[in-house]
Amino acid sequence: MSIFIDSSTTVIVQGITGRDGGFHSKQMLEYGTKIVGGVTPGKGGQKFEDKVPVFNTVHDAVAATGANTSVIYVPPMFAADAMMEAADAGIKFIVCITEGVPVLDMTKVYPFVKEKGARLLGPNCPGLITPGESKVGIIPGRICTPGSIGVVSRSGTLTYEVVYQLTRAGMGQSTCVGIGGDPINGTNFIDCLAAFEKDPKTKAVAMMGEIGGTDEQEAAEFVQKHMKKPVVGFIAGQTAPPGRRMGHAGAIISGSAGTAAEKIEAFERAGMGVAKRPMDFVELLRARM
Amino acid sequence: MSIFIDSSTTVIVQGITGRDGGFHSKQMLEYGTKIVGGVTPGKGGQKFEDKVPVFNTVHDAVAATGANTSVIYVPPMFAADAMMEAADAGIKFIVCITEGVPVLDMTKVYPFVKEKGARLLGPNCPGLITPGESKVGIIPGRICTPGSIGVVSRSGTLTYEVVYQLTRAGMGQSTCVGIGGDPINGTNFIDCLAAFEKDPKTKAVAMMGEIGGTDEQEAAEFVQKHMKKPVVGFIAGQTAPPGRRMGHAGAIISGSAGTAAEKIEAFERAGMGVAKRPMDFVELLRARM
Amino acid sequence: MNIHEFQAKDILRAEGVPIPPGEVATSAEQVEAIAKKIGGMVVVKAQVHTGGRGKAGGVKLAKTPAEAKEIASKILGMQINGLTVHQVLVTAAADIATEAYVGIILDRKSRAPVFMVSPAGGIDIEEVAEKTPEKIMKLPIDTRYGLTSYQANELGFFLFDDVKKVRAVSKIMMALYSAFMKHDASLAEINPLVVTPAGEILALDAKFSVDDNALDRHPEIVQLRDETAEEPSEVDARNANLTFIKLDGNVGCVVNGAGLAMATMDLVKYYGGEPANFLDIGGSSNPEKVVNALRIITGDPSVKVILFNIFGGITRTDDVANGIVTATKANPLKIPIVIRLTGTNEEIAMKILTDNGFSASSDMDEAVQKAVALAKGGKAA
Amino acid sequence: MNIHEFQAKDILRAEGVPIPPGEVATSAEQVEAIAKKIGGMVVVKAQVHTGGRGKAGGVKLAKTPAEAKEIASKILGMQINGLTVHQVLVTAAADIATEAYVGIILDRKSRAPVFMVSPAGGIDIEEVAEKTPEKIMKLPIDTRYGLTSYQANELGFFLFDDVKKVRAVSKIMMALYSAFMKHDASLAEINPLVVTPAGEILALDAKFSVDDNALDRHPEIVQLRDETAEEPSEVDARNANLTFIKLDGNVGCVVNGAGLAMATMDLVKYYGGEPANFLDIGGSSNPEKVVNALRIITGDPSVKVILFNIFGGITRTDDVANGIVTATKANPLKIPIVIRLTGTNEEIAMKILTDNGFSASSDMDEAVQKAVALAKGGKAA
Repeated sequence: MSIFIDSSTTVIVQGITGRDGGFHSKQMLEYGTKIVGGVTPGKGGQKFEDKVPVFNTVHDAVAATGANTSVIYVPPMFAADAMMEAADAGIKFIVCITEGVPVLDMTKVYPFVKEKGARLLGPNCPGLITPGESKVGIIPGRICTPGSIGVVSRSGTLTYEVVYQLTRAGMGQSTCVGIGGDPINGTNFIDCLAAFEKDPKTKAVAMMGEIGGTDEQEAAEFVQKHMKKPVVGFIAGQTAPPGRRMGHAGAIISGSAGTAAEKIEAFERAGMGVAKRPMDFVELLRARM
Repeated sequence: MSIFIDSSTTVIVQGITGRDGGFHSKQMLEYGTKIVGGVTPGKGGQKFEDKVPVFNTVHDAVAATGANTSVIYVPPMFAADAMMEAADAGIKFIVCITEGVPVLDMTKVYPFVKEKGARLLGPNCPGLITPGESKVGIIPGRICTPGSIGVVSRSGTLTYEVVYQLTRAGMGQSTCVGIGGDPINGTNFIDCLAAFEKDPKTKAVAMMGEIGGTDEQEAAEFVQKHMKKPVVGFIAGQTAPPGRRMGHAGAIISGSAGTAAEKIEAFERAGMGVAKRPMDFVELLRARM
Repeated sequence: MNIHEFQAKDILRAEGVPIPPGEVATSAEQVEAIAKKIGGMVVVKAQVHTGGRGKAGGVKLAKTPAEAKEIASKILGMQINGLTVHQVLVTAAADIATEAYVGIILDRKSRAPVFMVSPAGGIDIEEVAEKTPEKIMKLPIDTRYGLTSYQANELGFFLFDDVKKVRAVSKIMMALYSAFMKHDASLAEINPLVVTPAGEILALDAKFSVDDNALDRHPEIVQLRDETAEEPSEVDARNANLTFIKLDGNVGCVVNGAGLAMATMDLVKYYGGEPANFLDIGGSSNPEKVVNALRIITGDPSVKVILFNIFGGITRTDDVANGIVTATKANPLKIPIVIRLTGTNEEIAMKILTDNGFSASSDMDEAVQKAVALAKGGKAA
Repeated sequence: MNIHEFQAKDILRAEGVPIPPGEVATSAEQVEAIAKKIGGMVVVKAQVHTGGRGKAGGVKLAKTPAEAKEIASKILGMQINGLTVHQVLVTAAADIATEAYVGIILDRKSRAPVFMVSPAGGIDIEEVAEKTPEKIMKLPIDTRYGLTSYQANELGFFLFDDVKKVRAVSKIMMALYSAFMKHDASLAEINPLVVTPAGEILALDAKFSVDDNALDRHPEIVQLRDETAEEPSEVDARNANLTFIKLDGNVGCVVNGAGLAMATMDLVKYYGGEPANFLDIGGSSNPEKVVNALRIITGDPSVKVILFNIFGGITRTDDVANGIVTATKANPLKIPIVIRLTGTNEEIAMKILTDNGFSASSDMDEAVQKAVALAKGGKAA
């Protein structure tokens, strides 16, 4: 088992003929992800890598392939439209990798996707991977190995860092999910924590948060109230100055809200393990399993 | 029993200090409707007729009175906002009497009200009455009498005509509902027919449609498939020329669609009684009960 | 409210829809001057609020300014479906490779504006819908989100294979939608939308109707109203705040409420008569409205009898009675009148009428039968 | 992206927000001329991207043009929170009866722009939120429907009892929301919004920030950027497409990915060091970015050591290694460098580095400890 994706997941790639879309589609195909189609308006009828059919619209792609999942690599100004197109075409799980999507766009995309009954991951996220089964997005497959740790994070390379150390320590992962660093995104920590709690394969969860907002505080409350499985958390940005955006659109401390200190305090209050350094996860998780 | 309103319905009036709102609020109070508050921005704190408290906003009115129903008498350009305000404030049944609401406004109001889980009746409708219990809107109470005929209609005075004849013939009504003559409205024939079918007090239904659209055809299909109680129908506008708007924004025949002939045919196909004249209802209903 | 083709084109051009240059004219001389200015072949098009202009000879191609002048002199003043042509549009002629249809209508079933597009343009879209429905794509637009790029794209790929044309027509659809929303339209239509042999996409004809309910917030549309293009009695009625439609019969109807007004007309027909009009005096009991209604109806020489059918709810029947008395005192009636009144203040109304020499019934069926009989030359009871 | 007060006021004025007249100036002479033109009392306000201008003496009232000139000569060139004042706004002074706060922020929790209003204006709203939260009303706006009249009304009645003032402030909120949406703002704030003794409502100060992600579609905002008001190294980094924030420490950090970059800074601090900056080279492996990153970091004289922390995913570590080699060949380093590389093409990268005399580790913890030791004057291992 796993969360959100597994070996039966069928994927279409929006922007498959673009530079990033093409590169990562190859990587996903190599990993074994079932990519059943791609979408680029005007390139309908072509084949990607001589095997994946390309369509003009997501509707066409879904009609022809029955895909249930879509991953989006289109430029930021077109990403909102792409997410809505996927939801409208009946895609039930939408993963948007694109970074730099205007935040106000998301105030319309989110309710649209919700109305259509779909789940959105991202935007500005690395996607997710269920090691040995399927990867949707850009997380390097090499660093992962199947196992029982659920990983959820607001960041990309920091996740890789932690997963890499888990793998080296022999602690495989059930699913690794990057929820993305934007202030408005589709899937949040609680969604993932709830899914991990239900997933029989997951035995413990590693969670990487960062400064900005109160998602981590709410996640901690959820852990305390609804989770039996152990959770270890980390917060990046303890040294970040208030009022400055630390790369991610969502990583900004406004006034006294969203500091690392208050998030770590919330973790402690919830009885979670708190990793002071990314390298502390292995030990903290092991002690709790 | 009855549908939508009964003696326990608590009502606020939006536009209570206006000319129409004030007139009909008095009529409703006289009929026994439980008007618990009114709304007119800037007149909060006043009393209507020395007893009904007036509020600045619907939120204030609902917070103070717990009303579950609102009836709207505001000018057409403000009606969309009033309907949304009522839904947002937690009102569960909204009756909009206002005529002349721009149709595109309704393309936003309808999904808004639906998202809030409220029912909308109208706009451009006479409202409804459960004789002897409550009236919300402008249907003259005098012409009604309690009984077992459910009445539903797209029109105002035509409804009065039919109800008047039913009453004179000793056939009382469970509830009389005017759904309104606009092309986009909140509650349609099917909603009312389904409610009448469930209502133990209603024994038969009189339904008055008119030219334009396909609501009556869909209603006929519903009657055939889902109703055990007898339904008698009438269509106004047999003599209307195509392409002209017959008063109601919704009463317009476009091309070959929405004619009286096809609607009457649908009634006949569904095994409904068909009133050729408004005065035929009494006999047709009696024959079926 | 309908507007003329040239007005519709002005609106769409302002949103960025590509449309051949053109100007409107009211005389053959003006037409010649405009044709000269445009240069090359022009089309002279009658501007009237009715379909079938082409079949009626109201749309003609001219090779030279002189020919344009000659054609215009024939079209101006022409009658099309009972309407006189007062204006013509002179516009550059375009070469046509293919013709498509792009339109938006306000659809009650989906509670939304619906895009309709078809690669089979240039002809009546209802004919296409009936004979080859597979050639039409319909797509409702959720106005909370507006027309999205992917929707414009899907519609575009239904019309064309070539992605360049798809992008061009998507832009046109965005512009059409923007015009539709901005002006509270109930219909906006480009037919035909042509592709020229050079691959250019152009709107050659346009139709645009605005929701009457929304006119109060669209003075820019109201000022486009061309009263010379309408039935004079309907203009008169609108200015008096009456909802009035002229028909061909001889029983003049004055009713309160649209549904009851239609039912009254139907009942006239049921008893073998022919209604002369639809007229709804509305919910208010302003006696002034009754006076205006009588003036407009008696202005039609074909009307043989006047039928009042009033069910007093908000409308006070005594107000209506007073209106009838006032109006007929000022302008004595030359034709019979049949009055049916019931509801609010019925007794007072009846007294007012009988005191002034009118008789009235409280039964609709009876009143209609009497009116029909009178229209046929029978006697009032 | 932040803009100056006078730019924010221009944007709001264009939407119809009532704002006293004012002009921006860069010299004391200009200030005097503007003060003359305005007439009466004026306020001279430093235009810098930081709060607390008033406390720092950057906002002063002047009774005469001469006094305005004198005040301006003191404010221009002044340092406020490390930023030099290059421009002042000269604006008409207003009499104040009451002060309110009206703002919109983009709120992650409600996934919407949220209106915040308070009758306690003129002071820091976060202070109000902390001490008297009951004096703040928050209302999320669903952008699919926009700010509705009834919402503006509810907000208005929270600020005022008098319906005339409620209507006036509703209009201002509509204008503020319109500006917020039109320019993809992340914050739009009027503080104070004052009522004058005559009952007029005026915006006396305004703040406006635009979502960096949306700047590509807002050239009108980008052109408002005042690079003289920013840290020069940050301007340099932005022009090189790097995400860079200058801090006060001495360990210069070059990292790929925002989360890892923050975690690296935190680890530096954990081991007793102080990061000199946040720097994310992003996901691409363009060696040019590495060259620019090194140039910007070494331009800061307080930096004592450079720390690379690269986890190769999309980023190819060999590209980063090549960038380091190229940059240091052109401009030999005068301070030590600690390199941590792992992931994609790690072996190739390690070879490139050792071939060129660099050593590198694949362990983050080890690399950070080494860098901290070097910054403290220790030796590289």
